Amino acid sequence: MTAETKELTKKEAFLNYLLRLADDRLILGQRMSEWCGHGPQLEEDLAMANMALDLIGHATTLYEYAAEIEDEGHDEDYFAYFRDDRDFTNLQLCELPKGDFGFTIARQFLFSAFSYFQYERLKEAKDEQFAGMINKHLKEIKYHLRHSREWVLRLGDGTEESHNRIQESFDELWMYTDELFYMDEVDDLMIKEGMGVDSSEFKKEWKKLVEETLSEATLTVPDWDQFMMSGSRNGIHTEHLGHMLAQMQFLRRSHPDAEWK
Amino acid sequence: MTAETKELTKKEAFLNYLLRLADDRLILGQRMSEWCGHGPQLEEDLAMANMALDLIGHATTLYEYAAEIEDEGHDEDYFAYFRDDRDFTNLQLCELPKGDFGFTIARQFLFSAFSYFQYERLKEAKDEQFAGMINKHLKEIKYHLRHSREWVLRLGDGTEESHNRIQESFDELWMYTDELFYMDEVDDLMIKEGMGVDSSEFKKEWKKLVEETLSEATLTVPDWDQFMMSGSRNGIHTEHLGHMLAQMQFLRRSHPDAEWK
Amino acid sequence: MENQEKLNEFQARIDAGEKIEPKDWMPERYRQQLIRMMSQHAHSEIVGMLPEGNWIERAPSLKRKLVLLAKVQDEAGHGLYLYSATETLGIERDELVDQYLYGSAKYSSIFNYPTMTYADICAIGWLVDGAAIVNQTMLARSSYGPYSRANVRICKEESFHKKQGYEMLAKMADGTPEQQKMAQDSVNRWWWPSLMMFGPHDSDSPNSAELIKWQVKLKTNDELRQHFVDRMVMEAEAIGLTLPDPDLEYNEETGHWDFGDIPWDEFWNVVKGNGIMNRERMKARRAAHENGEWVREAANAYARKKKLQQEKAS
Amino acid sequence: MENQEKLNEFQARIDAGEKIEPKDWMPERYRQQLIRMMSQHAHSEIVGMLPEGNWIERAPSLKRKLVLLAKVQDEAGHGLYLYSATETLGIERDELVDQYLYGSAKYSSIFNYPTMTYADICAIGWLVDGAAIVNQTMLARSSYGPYSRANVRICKEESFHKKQGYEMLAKMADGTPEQQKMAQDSVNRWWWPSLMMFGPHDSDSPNSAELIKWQVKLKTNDELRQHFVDRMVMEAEAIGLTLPDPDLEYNEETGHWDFGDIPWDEFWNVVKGNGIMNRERMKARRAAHENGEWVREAANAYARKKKLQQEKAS
Repeated sequence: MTAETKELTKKEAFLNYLLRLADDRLILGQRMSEWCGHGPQLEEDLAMANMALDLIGHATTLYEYAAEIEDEGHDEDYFAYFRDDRDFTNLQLCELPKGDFGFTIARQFLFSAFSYFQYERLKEAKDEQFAGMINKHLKEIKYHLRHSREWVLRLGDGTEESHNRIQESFDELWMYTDELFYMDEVDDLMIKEGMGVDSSEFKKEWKKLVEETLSEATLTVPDWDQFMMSGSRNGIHTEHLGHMLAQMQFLRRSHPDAEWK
Repeated sequence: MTAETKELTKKEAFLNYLLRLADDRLILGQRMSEWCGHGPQLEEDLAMANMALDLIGHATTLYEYAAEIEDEGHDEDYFAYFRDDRDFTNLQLCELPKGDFGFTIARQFLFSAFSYFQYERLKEAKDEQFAGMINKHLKEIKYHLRHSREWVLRLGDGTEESHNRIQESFDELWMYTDELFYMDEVDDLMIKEGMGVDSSEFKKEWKKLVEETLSEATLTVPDWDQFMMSGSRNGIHTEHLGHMLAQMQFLRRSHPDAEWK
Repeated sequence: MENQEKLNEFQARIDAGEKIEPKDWMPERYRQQLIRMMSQHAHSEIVGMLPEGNWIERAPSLKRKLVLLAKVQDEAGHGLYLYSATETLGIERDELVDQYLYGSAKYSSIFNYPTMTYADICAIGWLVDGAAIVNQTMLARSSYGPYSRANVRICKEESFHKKQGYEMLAKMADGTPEQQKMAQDSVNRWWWPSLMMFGPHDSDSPNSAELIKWQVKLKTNDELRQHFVDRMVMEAEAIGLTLPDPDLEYNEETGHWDFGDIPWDEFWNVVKGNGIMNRERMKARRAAHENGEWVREAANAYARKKKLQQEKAS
Repeated sequence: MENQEKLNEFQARIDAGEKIEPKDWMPERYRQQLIRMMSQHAHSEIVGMLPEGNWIERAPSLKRKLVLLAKVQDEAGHGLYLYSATETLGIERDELVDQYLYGSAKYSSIFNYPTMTYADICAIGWLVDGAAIVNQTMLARSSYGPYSRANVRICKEESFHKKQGYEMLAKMADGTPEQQKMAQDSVNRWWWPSLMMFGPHDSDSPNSAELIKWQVKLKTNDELRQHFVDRMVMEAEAIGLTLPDPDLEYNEETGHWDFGDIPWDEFWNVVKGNGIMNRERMKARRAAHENGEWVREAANAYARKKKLQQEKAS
């Protein structure tokens, strides 16, 4: 009963890297799209549909490239519709139920801030096609960051109720933030190849942006030293993901031979 | 562009009759099982798991018999897992989301009262196997009726809050009650063959039981003459059913070749 | 009478094909009719997000998910500029929203039917957006400037939605047996409701004459409906789907397709709020509004604070 | 000292294998330890409904749905009679529930792991119920009468649950490649947590000696764990699944299976409430309790009214 570990190839690492990026965006976009028609005001229905569209659009492009890299005849839909929850490598942060508007905003802010720093570096990746799509998505990420940051300020420094609500959301989300900076041999190899980013390099900057925003929003920064969740990059998830995938994949899986594009 | 109608055979009618009975019970049982671990007190967790078990158990037996009658090599799971929402003929009443405890109780009471009168007559059906299972299930239906009726009294005549809540539930449910008494050529043929019941025969009794119970519970009987929903026996459903089926059938459909019994 | 003079002048402008703009004089009744129509149009765009939103999570491919999201986003956008256009008539959006959530304002009753299968999304794109386009193409020439311009913009996007729905429906009609069945079933369910979207027969439509006189509408309900039917018969045939009306027949004399009796009982029932999803739609919209109150309050409080700070600083 | 005399007498009864009954004298510390253990056992049955309830809707066959429902129903039943048994020690169920929902009372931390796949339901039946049975078989001989009898009853049902889980897991291990993968993956994830169910090493278990002296427990954590491992190794082999411990090795000398180091860091983390589902479980149970308050109040109000009516009538 011994475990053997094979050396990770560059191709495998890249595939994994793309899937992690894509899974985050698909799952978060799927959550965001649950707001459709249920937003607090029409402008936000529009903004949230827009962000969902961006996120799922980014995921689609990343999956397409993953299919190309994998080179086994799959298409982008394969990764979204025919993998199980143990195969998904999205952050637990992204799969948590949408909560109230404040929760959605707080999560989007934390995630977009991370994506921003990550993409700012990733756009220099030594793979033209990859760097190209990252660069293209970055513009939209900046909008997500600005939009969610503005709402953090409004809710934090709005009324007593909104202050308390979004404070509670940040408190709840905190233990899922450490995973943003998780790195393993996939990252190591990608960094070595000039294709990945070392997230520890911008952790300080990210923290600073988060802390300054929360402080400007008159919010308390939760304890960074609390227990932090882990495991999602290896397919460990909350029970929420399975239910989401059941809805998301049901129709497609029910008709495996049908064409839906 | 003309629509042709084939004469309904006895076999088709019986198959449909069994499926309608079974679908009601599976879908209602599925809703009831959502209470698992979320009941208002432990005794009710037990009671609701028990009722869900009965309902889904009855559905299973009915589907088994349906498979036998149909004689096309299907088993009971086929009917539960491989039909789409347009194929399901359960009452809309059964598919509505579980609501609060009062809603669940009010629905269960209306449905159990109907089942009670229906099964009291169906147990005389001229098909020994069918009559036998009906007779067996009747005992459990009586318990469901007693249990839900007692709770209608407690909630109706309990506190002001509970009174208002369950009153609202009955008000909401009312427009789904007419379908209980829906009859078409399937029923006609079954009645002719001595296998079905004419529900108009006991509509008065059912109404009386419902009205007396609501009155004893100090509740107002909603308007019988309001607009009433229809269509479910022909596969017309609310948007809720599709989401439920996605969860219910997902795993099974994802692995069509796997054995799960 | 000065009023009659103004009215004549107004009518002359209309008859000359001029657009009426917000600052222009207009009869109170004209204003009220427009508020009713435009806000109903806006509410419909908003409620319309719900039956479609119902399938975003379950869309069967990433592409279809994106298409649907973009469509719903457009609808929110339409809602927004229709409310803005209505506000030019001197009424606030808050009041309009209040009228439809808690008052008697209506939205298109088509959205009280459930989307039971994914094919319904395609059928809605084809039939419901198709019917809406017929209507809105006319409204793009409406006498009220802001409404006319809003419809020009809306029509462009709706045409795109219709095309996407039609194409996917065509693919399904040409797909697996299950897809074909689903597609035909959707058309069977959505055909009559889409005909009802044009409203009652002209003979039962009391507002029509006045609206046409004012060129708010340029055609009657029955004219629009006939135009729609003629077009859809061809489009259905082209993709091999059957319209569920045994009385559909080409009339050589009129050059139009005759069609069967519309189930008006159902129409009036659904209009009265008895559609299968009516209560759910209102519940969902009210919940969205009420659950969002703290958010809107926070945004207002924040804006006030910032304004105050700026004033102090300057 | 009378107290010491009583203590000696009490110990003598224990040593003679007599059962202690509710009305008998018992040391306060004995009572407190039992309340802690028994209520924790009860809470665990209740919380245990959640990870399993998570798969009732999605169970892959009607049979498996019924099996799972029956199991969850049994667990509610166990909870009920364990609370009753605990109440014989002079504490109300309300207070116990309060202690675990809002206070410091614990439940088995195994339930803070998520059930990610249906195979987890089978693995729980086999490993988690399997571990529980080892524990409860011992507790069925516990010195406190009501607890002992409760465990006799529980064990019978748990054995059935374990059998059902094991059988389905065996079918999966012998099923399609996907089923096999799912089954092995579940065992990989649940193996170590199930070993942790026996609690810390004897050396880190301060209560053990006292509990054994009083025959509340009859064996130490490590003894029970070893018993469990020996059994599971055989059962895993029988159905072709691998236990995720490269150090598992039969020890000829002791006649037992040696096993690797338990990840105690994880154990203590989960005990401290840092399991992946810990917060969700507490949220779900608190919500159930709080959302059910109006129901319990109504039932009480109704009972009072009825009592009053009866008193008036008589």
